[in-house]
Amino acid sequence: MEYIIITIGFALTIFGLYGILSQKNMIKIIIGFSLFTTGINIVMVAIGFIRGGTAPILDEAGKEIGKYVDPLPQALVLTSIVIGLGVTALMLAYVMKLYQDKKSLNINDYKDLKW
Amino acid sequence: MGKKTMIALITLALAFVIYPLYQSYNGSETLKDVGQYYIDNGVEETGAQNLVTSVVVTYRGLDTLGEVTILFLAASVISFFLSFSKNDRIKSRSIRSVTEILTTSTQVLVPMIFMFGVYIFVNGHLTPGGGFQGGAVIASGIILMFLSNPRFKLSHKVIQFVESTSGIVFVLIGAAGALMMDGDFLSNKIPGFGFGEVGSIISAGAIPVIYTFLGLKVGAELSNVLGVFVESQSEK
Amino acid sequence: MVGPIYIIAIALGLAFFLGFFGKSLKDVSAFLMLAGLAFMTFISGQWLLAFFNGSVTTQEIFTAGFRPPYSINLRMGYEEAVMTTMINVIGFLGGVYMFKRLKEVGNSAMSVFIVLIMSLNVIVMTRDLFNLFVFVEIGSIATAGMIILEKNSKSLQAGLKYLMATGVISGLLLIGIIFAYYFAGSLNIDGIITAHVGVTKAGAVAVFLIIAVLVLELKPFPANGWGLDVYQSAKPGFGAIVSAATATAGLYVLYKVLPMGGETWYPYIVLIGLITFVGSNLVGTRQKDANRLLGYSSIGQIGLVMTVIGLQPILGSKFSFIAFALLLNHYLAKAGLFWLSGIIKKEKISDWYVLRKNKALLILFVIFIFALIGFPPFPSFFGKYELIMSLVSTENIWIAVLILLGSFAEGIYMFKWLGDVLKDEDQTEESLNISWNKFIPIVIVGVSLLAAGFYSTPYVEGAHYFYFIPLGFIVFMGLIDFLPAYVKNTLSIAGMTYYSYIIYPLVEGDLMRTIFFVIFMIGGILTLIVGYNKKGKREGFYPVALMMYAGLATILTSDSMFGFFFGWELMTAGSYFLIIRGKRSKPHAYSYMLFSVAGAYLILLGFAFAYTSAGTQDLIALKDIAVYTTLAYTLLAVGFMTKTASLGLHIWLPGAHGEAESDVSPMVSAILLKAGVFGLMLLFLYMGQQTGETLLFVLGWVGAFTALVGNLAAVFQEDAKRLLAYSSIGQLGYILFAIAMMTQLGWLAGFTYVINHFLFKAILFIVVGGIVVRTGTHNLYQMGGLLKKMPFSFVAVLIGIITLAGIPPLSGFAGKWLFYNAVVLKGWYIQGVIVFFAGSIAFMYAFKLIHSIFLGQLKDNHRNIKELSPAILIPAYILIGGIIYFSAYPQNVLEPIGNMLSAYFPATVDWSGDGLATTVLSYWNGNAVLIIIVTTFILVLAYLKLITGKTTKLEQFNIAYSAERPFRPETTHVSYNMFAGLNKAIGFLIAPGITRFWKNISDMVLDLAGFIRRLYSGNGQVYAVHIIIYIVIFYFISLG
Amino acid sequence: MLIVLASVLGIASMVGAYFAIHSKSLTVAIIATGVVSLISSILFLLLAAPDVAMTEASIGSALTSAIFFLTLNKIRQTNG
Repeated sequence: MEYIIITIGFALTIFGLYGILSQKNMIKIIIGFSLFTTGINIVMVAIGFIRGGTAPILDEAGKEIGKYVDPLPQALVLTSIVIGLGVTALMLAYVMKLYQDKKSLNINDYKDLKW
Repeated sequence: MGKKTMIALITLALAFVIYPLYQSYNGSETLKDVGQYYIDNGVEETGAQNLVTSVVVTYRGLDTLGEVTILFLAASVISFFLSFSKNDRIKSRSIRSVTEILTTSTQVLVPMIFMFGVYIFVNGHLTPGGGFQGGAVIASGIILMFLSNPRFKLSHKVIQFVESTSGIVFVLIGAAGALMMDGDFLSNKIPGFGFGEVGSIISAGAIPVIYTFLGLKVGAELSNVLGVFVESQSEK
Repeated sequence: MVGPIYIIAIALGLAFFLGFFGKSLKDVSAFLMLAGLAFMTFISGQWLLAFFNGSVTTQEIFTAGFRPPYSINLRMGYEEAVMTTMINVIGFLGGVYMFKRLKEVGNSAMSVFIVLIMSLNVIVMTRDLFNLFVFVEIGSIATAGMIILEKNSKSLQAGLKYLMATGVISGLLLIGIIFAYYFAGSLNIDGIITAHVGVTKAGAVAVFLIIAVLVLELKPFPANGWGLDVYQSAKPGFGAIVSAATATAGLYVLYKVLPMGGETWYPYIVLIGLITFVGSNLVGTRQKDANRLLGYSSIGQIGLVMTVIGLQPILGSKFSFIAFALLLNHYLAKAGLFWLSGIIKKEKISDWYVLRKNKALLILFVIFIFALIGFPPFPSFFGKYELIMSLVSTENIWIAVLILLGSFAEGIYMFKWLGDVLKDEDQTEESLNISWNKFIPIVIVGVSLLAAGFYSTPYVEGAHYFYFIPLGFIVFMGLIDFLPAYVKNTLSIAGMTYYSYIIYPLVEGDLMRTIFFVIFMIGGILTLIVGYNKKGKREGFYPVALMMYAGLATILTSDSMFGFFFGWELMTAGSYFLIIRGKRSKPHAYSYMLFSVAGAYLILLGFAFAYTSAGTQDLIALKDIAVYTTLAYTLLAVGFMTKTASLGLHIWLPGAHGEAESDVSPMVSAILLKAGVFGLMLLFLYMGQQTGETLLFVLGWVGAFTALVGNLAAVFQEDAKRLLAYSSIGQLGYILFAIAMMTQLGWLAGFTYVINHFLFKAILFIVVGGIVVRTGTHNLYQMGGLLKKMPFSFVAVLIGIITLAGIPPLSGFAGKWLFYNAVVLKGWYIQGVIVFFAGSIAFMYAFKLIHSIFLGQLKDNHRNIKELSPAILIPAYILIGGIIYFSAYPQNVLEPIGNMLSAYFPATVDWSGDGLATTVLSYWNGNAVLIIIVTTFILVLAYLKLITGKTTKLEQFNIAYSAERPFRPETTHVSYNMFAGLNKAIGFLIAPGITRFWKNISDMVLDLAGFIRRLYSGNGQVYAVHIIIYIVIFYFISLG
Repeated sequence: MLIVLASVLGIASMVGAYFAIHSKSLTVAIIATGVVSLISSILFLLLAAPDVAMTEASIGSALTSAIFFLTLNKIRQTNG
């Protein structure tokens, strides 16, 4: 199962990256980022998975099984998700402001700085 | 060769680069040293039975502090945009007709949502969830308020106050650890916060306190971000 | 001691605390921000001090009270203390600088700023990979926020591009980190290092991703369009932070994580750094926007430090000093330049001439530019010197060459910029609006640069604090620049006299050095006397003139390669400023500088090879070099020949010498050129015996052709000063030819030429320069008939050209006599004929010069012209005294030289007779020749005087044809196009082919730069594609 | 059983990702992103990570989509 999930994770990462690099619409690009980070998060959690392990909560139910998955990658992913939200919100704010300026969502229209 | 094909090829090339990582993944039967250490000693050392929480709040507390800072930064930077041009900030948003049902149900739901959020972060050391999840739930309550009442305006002062206070408390608790516990920043073994009995609400030293303020802070920050987005909805 | 953890606590606590403050309390919050930054600086500073004193050892800070790898740990060691102090200082100064803007935007901006600085501190200190990731993200978001302090569409676009690029980068970093954890079982950098994850393919890929991402954070060329946009569009105040503080942190992180991959990664970092350094500077040559140009330069400099980081295993114990010197230099200079940009508020570099409104800022600008190019006494000079020496001595020659190429490319645009600032037409009346909070940070970094240079001294073999004594005097002269010229002139002469007195013992035993000591120091004092002629304050003249002489003195007195090179660069810088003072000197000073810098780099390489072979920095070691002999010899020779303006490398000279101020021309022509000759003589004397005949043969030919072309070009000049300038090229050709013969006679001739050229060229330039000022024209055909108005000048010029043309009885003839003897003995007949022919051409321009100025018809507008002032004539006549003495008693000078030379060459001249020099071919008696000729001359003159009564005196008349003035009156002047026939016959020889050659090369470079920079299409998405391509290529190079 | 579930979710998320990137309508794209995010939170549950699943569902899915929609709304208003 974890093999399938990590495959999904990698696939989403690459797919998201393709979206970032290929889409002209800036909202779509940010969607690409969203998929990209989601994919990476899946990979990270999958890395910490232990076959037959349960959530690392050592309450009565958990102690019965006695085998836990690694809590560390999960903690990292928590951080990563929140960072992802911050970055996404920031990018969207930029896009919103840029749109007011030129009334376009096409990234090709924002090339005032070059060379 | 089209542009999209080329980009697809470039992306595939990157996929090729990271393919060895994918290939090397072969599941795991045993934990890494660090993970095993947390399982073995986590409860004893931090008093929290949810080990993700003890890692987030204690072992890797500095990361979490950074994470809160990122949200704080995002909210601050987004608020720059408002000061970009003053006219942008229109007093009232477009008034759409809001159904009676939504309004009424919001009045009932929002306090419950808030309660739920608080529940999540207060119990962060016991059950899944914690400051971030609770904060997010609170923020979703705020969204609902925006949706149901077009004239609803976020009190920036209150939000600012909650955000700043909880942020400072977080830092102060961290610094208290550094001052009292021989330079251990963000330690949860601060005098006055007992470990209590593992599994009860009052346990795990400073973790529930930190997580509560963390939840408040995250909730305030997320609400702030949302508020900025909502308030910049202007009629032109 | 306050723990480093409080840097985080203070910054974050303050950032959150500012949220309480409303808009009304902005002043308080701004004050708090500065206080917070100051406290952070204090914390890191006290650690730095403690480490410096050795009172503490490296501290590990465990957060949450657990050991790594179970929790995050930070480290405060000496290196971390240095880096965090650098970051916090620039943070504090930047806060002061941007004070008003931050206050305007509000509390949130201040919070963002302080959090940014804090995050950079943590990036430096943390030993945990994921923590590193979190704080890198904080840095990115804060940066994206600070970009839009400049509220315009461009900065918004730059911000989005930056977020996109860092978003892609950090995603890949996360993949690398999690797999590093997967393979190493730890997130701790030290844990990963000890786990050696790189041994498996997948582990290597994980490490690769981490390293590649950290490299990309440093904006390597060419995957750095997003970084350039940030530099261009952000507030300059913030650009300084990105360039200085963020880069410092980024470089340190790279240095910190590189051991994760093991030794194999270092070469790739060198490669990336080199490509960045050379490529970024190359593309920068086409840039017109000041901030973007600074961006290119920043990225280039960061690339250089990256190279050094990659070279760590090679540099060994010297690594720390080199890396730190280069980093510190970039950090201070770039922050200063960005901050200046914030005051200037001009986008185009060509508009920066407003800087001239404020002398202090102008000087600071100059300091920053020279520091960046690596001139003494700045830390980069010491760093680059050590770097090149170490690279060559470890056989990494190509790296050294590429570093010098990149530095040269940086020089191309930096000196262009400097020229624009110093000389561009002033088109506005607007004055600079400078507030104290912006001014003081710039002064602090400027002064720190000087101090840092001073304190670099003990780290470099061969460097002495002694070299800083004249620099101190120069600074003093700069401080009293408001005094009138004559006061400063007197002080300068006094200073130079005293310094000459101090250094004389150092050169006393060495005859060759003594001769050049006389030329440099006594000549310098004499040419300074001419300065009494100048009215007003003459702002900026004395410090730079003294800088040149200080450089010359250092060259003379140093016994180490380092000292020589130090002096050489100092002299170059000083002479550049002297030359650019001329009215139309901008392009000439520019090309002078480019040739000089290129020449200096050749010299540096030559020294490096010599050092490699000899194993010591002593100049004397040049004498016995076992390997690289020819290579070192050639590099040094060509390097020195840029200064002596040998054929091919001469195109800067005519303009530079011709357009310079009237008393600067003699300095640069009569004195400065001799520095190149001194270098050549030193080289030939020490190494000439070891190298093959072929090279000397080639140099001989070069000398011969230089003489021919220089003299021929002089003949066709209409501009009096350019004529003299070309004549210098020709004369230096003789010298090169003479010493390339490597015989005693040849060298005697060479020395005679050196002394003569110094004497007569000083006289001619002093006097002709004075006349040019008096008549208000450079053109010979606009002068004439000045004989009666300026008789003393006439005599001076007459004696000058007699010496120049080598006519008996004066010492010029002595040179010729020795020369032809030498040629015949050596057997270089064909070259000898060419030189002989060149010599006869010298007659023609000598005649043209004196005839056009003094003879013929007096121009109407010169009727009331007066004789030159004594300030000009006295030094000229003192020099004439020198010529007479040398002509009458040549043996007094030449005999000791001959004796000295006999240590190197078989003796071929016999001085046994009183004043009689004998070779196997002929003999020559200076005193006798002088006496005979002077007697004859007096007899003829007396006879002419007797028959004067019989001559008819003609009235002056105007030229008019049929009552019309000619269309171009100058064409009817006898001296206009005087030697038209000769021009028709052999004028093609001086067709500007060489100028065209250099122009083609420079066009090619600029075209290449223009082609490459099309990569920077402006599209943020394309930049993201660049990043991915970069990673893929990097992967295939390193792991594929 | 879990394998089948994971596979189905995988296919669903791929379809969602395809729509997120290739859909002509931005609204559809944003909803598709939210769906992918929700699916990923189920995957997190499968991987025994309830904390992450909660976070992903509340932040990654709900709040992110909300911000996307608010932006879209704003852009439409600016247009109109």
